[in-house]
Amino acid sequence: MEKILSVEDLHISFDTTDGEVKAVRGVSFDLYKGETLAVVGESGSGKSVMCKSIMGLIPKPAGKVVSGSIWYEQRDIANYSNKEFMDIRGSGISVIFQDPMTSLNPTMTVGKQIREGILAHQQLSKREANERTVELLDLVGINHPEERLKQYPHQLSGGMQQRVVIAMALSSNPEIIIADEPTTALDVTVQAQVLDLLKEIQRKKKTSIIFITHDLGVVANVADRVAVMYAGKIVEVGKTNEVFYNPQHPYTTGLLAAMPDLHTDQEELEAIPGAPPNLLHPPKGDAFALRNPLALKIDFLYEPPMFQVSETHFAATWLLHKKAAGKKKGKQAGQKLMLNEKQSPSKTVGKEKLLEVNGLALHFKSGKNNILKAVDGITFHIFKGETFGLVGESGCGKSTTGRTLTRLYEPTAGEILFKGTNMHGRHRMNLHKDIQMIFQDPYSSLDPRWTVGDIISEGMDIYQLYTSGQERTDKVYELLETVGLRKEHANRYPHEFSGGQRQRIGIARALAVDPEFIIADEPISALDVSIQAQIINLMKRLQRENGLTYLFIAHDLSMVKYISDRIGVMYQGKLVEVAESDTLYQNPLHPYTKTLLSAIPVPDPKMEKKRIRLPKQDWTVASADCLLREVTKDHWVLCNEEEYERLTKETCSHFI
Amino acid sequence: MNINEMELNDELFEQSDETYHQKKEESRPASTFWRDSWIRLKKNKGAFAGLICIIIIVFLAVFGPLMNSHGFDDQDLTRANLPPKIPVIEHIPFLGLDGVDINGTDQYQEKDVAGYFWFGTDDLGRDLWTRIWQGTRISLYIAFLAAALDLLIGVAYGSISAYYGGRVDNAMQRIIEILMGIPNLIVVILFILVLKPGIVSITLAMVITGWVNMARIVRGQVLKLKGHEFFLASKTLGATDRRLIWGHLIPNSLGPIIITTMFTIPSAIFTEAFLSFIGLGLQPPIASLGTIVNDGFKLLKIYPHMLMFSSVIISLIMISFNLLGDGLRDSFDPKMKK
Amino acid sequence: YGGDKKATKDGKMDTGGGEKAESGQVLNLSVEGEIPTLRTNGTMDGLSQTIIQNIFEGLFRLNENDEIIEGVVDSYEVSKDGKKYTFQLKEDAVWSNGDPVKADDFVYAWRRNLAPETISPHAYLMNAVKGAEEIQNSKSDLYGKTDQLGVKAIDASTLEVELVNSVPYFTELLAHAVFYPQHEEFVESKGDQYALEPEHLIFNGPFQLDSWDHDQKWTLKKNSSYWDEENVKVEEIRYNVAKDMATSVNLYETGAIDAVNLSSDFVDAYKDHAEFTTSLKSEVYFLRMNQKNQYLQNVNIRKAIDMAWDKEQAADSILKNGSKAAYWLVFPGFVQSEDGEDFREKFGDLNKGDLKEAQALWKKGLEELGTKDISLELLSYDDEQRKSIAEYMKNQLEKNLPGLSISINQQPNKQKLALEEAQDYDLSHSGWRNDVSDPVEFLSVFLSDGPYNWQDFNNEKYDSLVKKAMSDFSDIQQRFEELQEAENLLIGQEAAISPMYQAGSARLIKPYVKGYVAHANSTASFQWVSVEK
Amino acid sequence: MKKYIASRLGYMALTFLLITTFTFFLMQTLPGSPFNDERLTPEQKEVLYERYGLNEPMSVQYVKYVSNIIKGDFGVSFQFDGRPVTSIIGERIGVSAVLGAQSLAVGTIIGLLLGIVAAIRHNTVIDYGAMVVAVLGLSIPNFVLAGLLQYWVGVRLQWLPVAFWEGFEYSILPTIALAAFVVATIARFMRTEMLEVLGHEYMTTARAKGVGEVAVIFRHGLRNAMIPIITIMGPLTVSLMTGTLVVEKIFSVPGLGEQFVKSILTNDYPVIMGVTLFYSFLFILAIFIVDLLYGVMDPRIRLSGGGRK
Ligand SMILES: Nc1ncnc2c1ncn2[C@@H]1O[C@H](COP(=O)(O)OP(=O)(O)OP(=O)(O)O)[C@@H](O)[C@H]1O
Ligand SMILES: Nc1ncnc2c1ncn2[C@@H]1O[C@H](COP(=O)(O)OP(=O)(O)OP(=O)(O)O)[C@@H](O)[C@H]1O
Ligand SMILES: [Mg+2]
Ligand SMILES: [Mg+2]
Repeated sequence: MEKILSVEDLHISFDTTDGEVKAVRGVSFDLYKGETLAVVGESGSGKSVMCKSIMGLIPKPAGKVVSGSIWYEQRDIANYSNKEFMDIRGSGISVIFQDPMTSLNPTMTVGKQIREGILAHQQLSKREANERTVELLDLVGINHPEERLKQYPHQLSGGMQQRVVIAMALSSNPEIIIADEPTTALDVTVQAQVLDLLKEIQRKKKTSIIFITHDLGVVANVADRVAVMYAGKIVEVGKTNEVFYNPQHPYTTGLLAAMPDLHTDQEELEAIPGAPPNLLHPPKGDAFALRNPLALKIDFLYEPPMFQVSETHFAATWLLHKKAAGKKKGKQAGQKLMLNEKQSPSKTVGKEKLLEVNGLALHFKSGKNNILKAVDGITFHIFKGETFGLVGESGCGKSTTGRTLTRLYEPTAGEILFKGTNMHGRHRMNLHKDIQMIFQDPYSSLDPRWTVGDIISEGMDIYQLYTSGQERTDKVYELLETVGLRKEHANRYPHEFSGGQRQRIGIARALAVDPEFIIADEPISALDVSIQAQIINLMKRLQRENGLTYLFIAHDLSMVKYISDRIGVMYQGKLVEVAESDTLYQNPLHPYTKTLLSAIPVPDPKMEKKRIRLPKQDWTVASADCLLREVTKDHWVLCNEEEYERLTKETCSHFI
Repeated sequence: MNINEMELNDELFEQSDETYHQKKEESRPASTFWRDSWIRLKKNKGAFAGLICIIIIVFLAVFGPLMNSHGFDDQDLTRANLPPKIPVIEHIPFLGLDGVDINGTDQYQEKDVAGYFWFGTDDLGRDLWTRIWQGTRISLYIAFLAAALDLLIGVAYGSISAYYGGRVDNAMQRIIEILMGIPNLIVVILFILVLKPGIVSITLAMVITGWVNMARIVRGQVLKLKGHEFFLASKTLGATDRRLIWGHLIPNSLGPIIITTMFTIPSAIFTEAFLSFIGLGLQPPIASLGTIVNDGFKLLKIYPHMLMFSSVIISLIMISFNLLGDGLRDSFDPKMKK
Repeated sequence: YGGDKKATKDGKMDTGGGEKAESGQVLNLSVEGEIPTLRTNGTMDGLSQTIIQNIFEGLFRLNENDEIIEGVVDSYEVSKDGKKYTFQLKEDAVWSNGDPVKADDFVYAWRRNLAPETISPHAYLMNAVKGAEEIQNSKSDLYGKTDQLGVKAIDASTLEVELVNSVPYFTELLAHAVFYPQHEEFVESKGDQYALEPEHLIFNGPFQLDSWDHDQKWTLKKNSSYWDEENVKVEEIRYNVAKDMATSVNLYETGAIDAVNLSSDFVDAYKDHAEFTTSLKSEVYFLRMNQKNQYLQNVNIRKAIDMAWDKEQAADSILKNGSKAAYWLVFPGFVQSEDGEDFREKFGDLNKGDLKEAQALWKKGLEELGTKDISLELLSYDDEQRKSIAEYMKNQLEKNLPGLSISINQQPNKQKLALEEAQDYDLSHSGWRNDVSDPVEFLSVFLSDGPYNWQDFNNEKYDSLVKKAMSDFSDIQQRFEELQEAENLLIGQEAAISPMYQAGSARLIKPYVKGYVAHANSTASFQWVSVEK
Repeated sequence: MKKYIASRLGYMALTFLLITTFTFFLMQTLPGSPFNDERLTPEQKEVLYERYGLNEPMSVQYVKYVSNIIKGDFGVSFQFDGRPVTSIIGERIGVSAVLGAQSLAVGTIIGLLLGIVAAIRHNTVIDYGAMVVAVLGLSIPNFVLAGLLQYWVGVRLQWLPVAFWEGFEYSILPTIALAAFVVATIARFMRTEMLEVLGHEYMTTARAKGVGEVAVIFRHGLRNAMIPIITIMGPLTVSLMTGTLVVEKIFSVPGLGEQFVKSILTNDYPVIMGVTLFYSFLFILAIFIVDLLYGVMDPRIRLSGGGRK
């Protein structure tokens, strides 16, 4: 295969006020024509920086290429100036960024933004450029491109925005497309479409794609080869199958283990302990050594070189050294990559209804006559001690439901019974004590100006739960330890923590008032893969130990399935299906659920290749005779009379 | 491959006993947001210079008038318009602090005046050192008053308006619109004319109009913060309105609050100076820096010392406040470097 | 540049005075503000009056020594009893549209000044004319009946005026704008618009208003139909508005203007300058002492205040513009008796006691009042110069009179007047300017029922003396002496007011400007000016 | 959209009416009357009060005034001999507007450039230099700046005219004196905003397309950074356009600012009202325009009231 781009021993640093951040520390790889190379790794591992350097987009003067070279068209472009890069950008290599909303200029029509890229490289008249823009939009599958041209980014849906960004990247026929987490911000269903689109384009144009992501499911779907990055280095690279089925680096192994697939049934996920190193002071030796329970002494002294596993498969770990070969095996058996968590009592789900929601509705007024029905009459209940998962695409009303339950919003209609009493009757203070919330965004859910200690004890302060300052401090320490943090952290500020640690703080805050019921609104979606499992394990442990009840909101369906006892699927403000989680995954009844499930990427290349995706379509859920009906025991589906008949028949036959 | 294979002995490939532990982090003493902010402020050179400068100016404003024997209204027309003369420093020729006027005559000899006037004298023969520091008091009073109004009324008004939203907000915004729609000048001048000119009227006029801008800024900021999750988190904990406003909203609006204050302070000082410019300032013989600058300005050609000292001090105050403001904003942000 | 375009359109682009007009002499001046009015029956300040007396002409006008000379009048006769004047008008005196200035024009104008709807603020100046007082008095039968005014046009060029008394200074009065003629037909045809724009004006003076950009600039051009046209040398007088004193001085320095009045701030910088001159104005400033105030009712207290401060220093070291310390109201050189004795000669400086005397009086006054501390408010103007005076007085009085404390209240003129009128003050820096050279001008202010007696001064003897002088002109010498006595009573004995200074004015004027006539009443005449660059 | 504008206009009218009322009654508390004059006797004043309707009860005067302004009659000035208020404002507003527009244009352009350069060269000497200029611009009282400019440039160097308003060269010094503040304000804001915008991904995206750096900054960055600045531009424009007393006075510019103060000091009620209303009207209008501009500059901001879908 033809080598089209070659990166050799690239080092990139940033000068910051704290010192030199070594973001990329010796990366080498080749890219071949027409292939998709996936780069996976956690946040901050240097994926974006590495890719930006290929286009000369590292913010200068803070960032600089310290050494190494990038070969493209027989030239070393590593140290090109902005001017020299101008012909390469767009025409040779182009880029699709993570968040379509932020990578489009909000104040310029999409047509103009695409045209700009075309005009930068091609001598075309405005009209020709316009025609080309229409063509491109058509290519990426946007209907009525002529009209869309004149619209602003915010007038498009997320999926369309990402398509526009892709069209922009394609505008001058690049040889290489760098896709920097192009689907992270999208719904699973939309993500599936975008991935298909990229594959389609690659097939047509023979473009090479560097695909950056941290979602192994996505990798399994799109990649020919995978490079795993950790702390500024590529630690493993190889064909997708090789990496997935024969991982060599312990980090890769850990990552794969931490992702629950739809069949996982363990009590606990295999989390990688700890957090990625700080690149201000990268550790000596193997950066992963500290988190690696199989670490060898040499890991702390020398950096491992790349060992060749197969013709196409390389990994940088001393474990592959011939001298380490024997020791590796013996230790691995039965070894759990876990924090030293104690085995705790297994959880019990009672049949006592802790929460009952009847016909809950919440309508937002937007403007004078516009009513947005964010939640539109939903009914469900949650048993004491269980975890109820709530899934659905973005904007379907999950968060609003959660917030209404904590009385952040007053419901427009319907009632909420907590332990059998109507919440409206209850004293607000008591209610807040019993129901707590964990928020999605660990960054914005902690007041940046409060110390961790104060954040955690806020609830205690409000309810005067302690009698002395000492007691308060002790309780804070206890909570910190419960969530796996340390006493010393009490006097720090949120920004001094990593995302996972922050989410732990959020959990500690919720626990501080001894609630019975916790609403977790996407508590892990902003976290790194290796950290997600830690938080999930923590939540499960707390449930077992304290008999907590969760409402778990998420869009990551595999996680939801893993943690939930029962799941509700929401669509446009309505619950369309409620069932035990296994039942739901094995036998989805509502067409929306089916589509949703078909779109979940699974970290298994073989399965991914075989998958048939159901096309996204619109279902009406608002018609009057559509009700949530119990099709089989504990399996509720939103349907009308006729469908109900059909479904009951089908399922019966299915089971018989 | 820069590691010599030979050096890699077997021992190195032993299993390491080190398991994952979090980096040893030294325990930090319990502290409050305010104390931390102070620590950060101390480390910010520019801000600290500004703070020191303000402290010196405040000190001189308080004690400066007592440092020599001249009262601030001690007139003596026989010693009017003397250039500055400072003991010891008078011998350093190029500084021009030797009592010699711009025409090169030693006015102290000419007018047969013994003693020293550090900043010279004005047209009524009053000691400028004393007057300038006395005037600095007034200007600083105006500055602090403006800041206080901004912080008390403006912040409260803005946050209440945004926090309660809906009708309250709507009504409060209308009031602000009206207050802004009436030219500031007319309100200030009318006030000063209706009550007698003087510090009280200026104060009252500022009370009416001074905080409007701040209220708008804080409102915007609070509206933004209201959507943040930490605010919701506190709400789900059952925090009271007061706690939410003072615990979360205000501290997180400090940046824009400080910046706005930094714009208000100079404009208040200048408004007062402007009032003297149109003859409606303070009641003589009280003077502010503004009035002294204004008076000195007319005599620039013959007695430049009158303008020089006062305008340098007024500018120093402004610059210091600006530096301090920028520094304060940074120091109230825990994310800023320690 | 609104003004700019206009000027170009008229083909008169000029650059603020630096350039010379193609032909003839140009005088460039700057003033502080807009001309408030050009109606001869309007409220007149120095500027309006200056412009009015240069574009209009009455029967008489003032010469460079502030004496009256003939204007429109050719000759006149006075009846024996001094109560009837017959004026013969010049035949070549014409309006700028060519119409002759007729006796009717005077009758029209004078009646207009008194008619209630067009009443002039200066109508009181006409009180000497028969019927004038009654026509103004709303309680009188004659109220508003202007045709009852004692003025008649005998024929086109003969004007007859009947007076109530034989006022000796009547001809002097006639130099005042309120007695100027008005072109009836023209004025009526313009209605409300009259005198608001140059095209709504008709002239009979040495100059005519050529252009008028309000509040910005205006130009006076030589009036070619003026009867004495050949003696008017300057072709054009360009006025520009410069509101700030420092700006005017800077303009003078760059030669953009030819003369500038200096406030005391600038005197030090220019006092040794060759172009620096000072002159005295017929304005006297004094301290009103409001006798509504219980302390100020005490004559010793008032006298002490009058004596306790150094007026000389205030005039010489603070004002510096030629002002003169005043111990009187009727300033030296103002009027002489028939035998040439100056009004001042008899009593000289009043209350010019020394500090000791002042303090003794003060002590006595305090004892009488049974108090130790007095605090008073000093009302003053809002400008720099007079602010310094106020500060100086406060300092002096507080220092010299133990137990006295003074607070200064600076107010803009209008507001200050309102406070004075409401007698809402204790001490007030106030002033008076005369219209004609008669002591009554100053003394009538303090009549107990006088409209300007804002300090509650009430003295029967004084009232009778002054009132007699206002109506009885039978014995001029006796009248003169009685007025001297009245003034002595007012100041020397009662200390109803404390005279401060007679205002002076300092001016820089370019040496090439000759014949610039500044009158003591703060106006100027340009017809004798020449610019010889 | 139309509905939105209509309701906004309704609110504006209400605000305007309230301002009128408030100012009217506040003004009446001014001590003195327009006819305080040493030479006017009480009878004469009475005549004048009668003529201008000043001795009627306040409420009657108010109703009359409001009904007059609805008819477009703003009354006549007392201090200037019955000249109509509209013509007094009319004569001066042009000058103030020209001067204001010039200084706004100059100040904004320089301020923007300064702010942009400072942001691009963040934490370099250029950045610090630009900020020193900005702080100085805010620290020097403008009458001092104006006076110094006049003395040095006008009198000492004789490069430019000292004062008056006769042509372009006359407007240069006052423009500079006014623009200093604008430069300082805009530069400070621009720097902050630009720094933020520079960190946005769409800037990187634009560069990635191969668009030149200058085009990226101006085409993509400027507009986005301008959005918050527009808010301060509204009031700033109004205050500059309606005249700034100090600079007008020092440079003898016949603008509205000077007139305004003078009318207050002379109790010239109709002019005070006229100028206040004019100012308020412009101000309310400016805020409205800023809101509309916001929508234009930032298409994300949909005007609430939602006609536009
Ligand atoms: N402009 C910059 N200045 C300083 N440090 C930077 C800058 N950009 C990136 N870094 C640092 O470089 C390191 C690598 O960042 P990079 O953006 O490449 O991570 P990433 O792998 O793309 O993570 P993510 O998944 O969050 O996008 C991080 O430690 C980051 O803090
Ligand atoms: N405060 C609010 N005012 C008006 N509309 C709102 C408000 N909060 C949410 N909405 C709207 O209500 C709908 C449901 O929002 P919600 O946040 O519940 O969705 P979600 O399912 O949590 O989506 P996501 O997965 O993106 O978090 C959305 O259309 C949203 O725009
Ligand atoms: Mg990234
Ligand atoms: Mg949500």
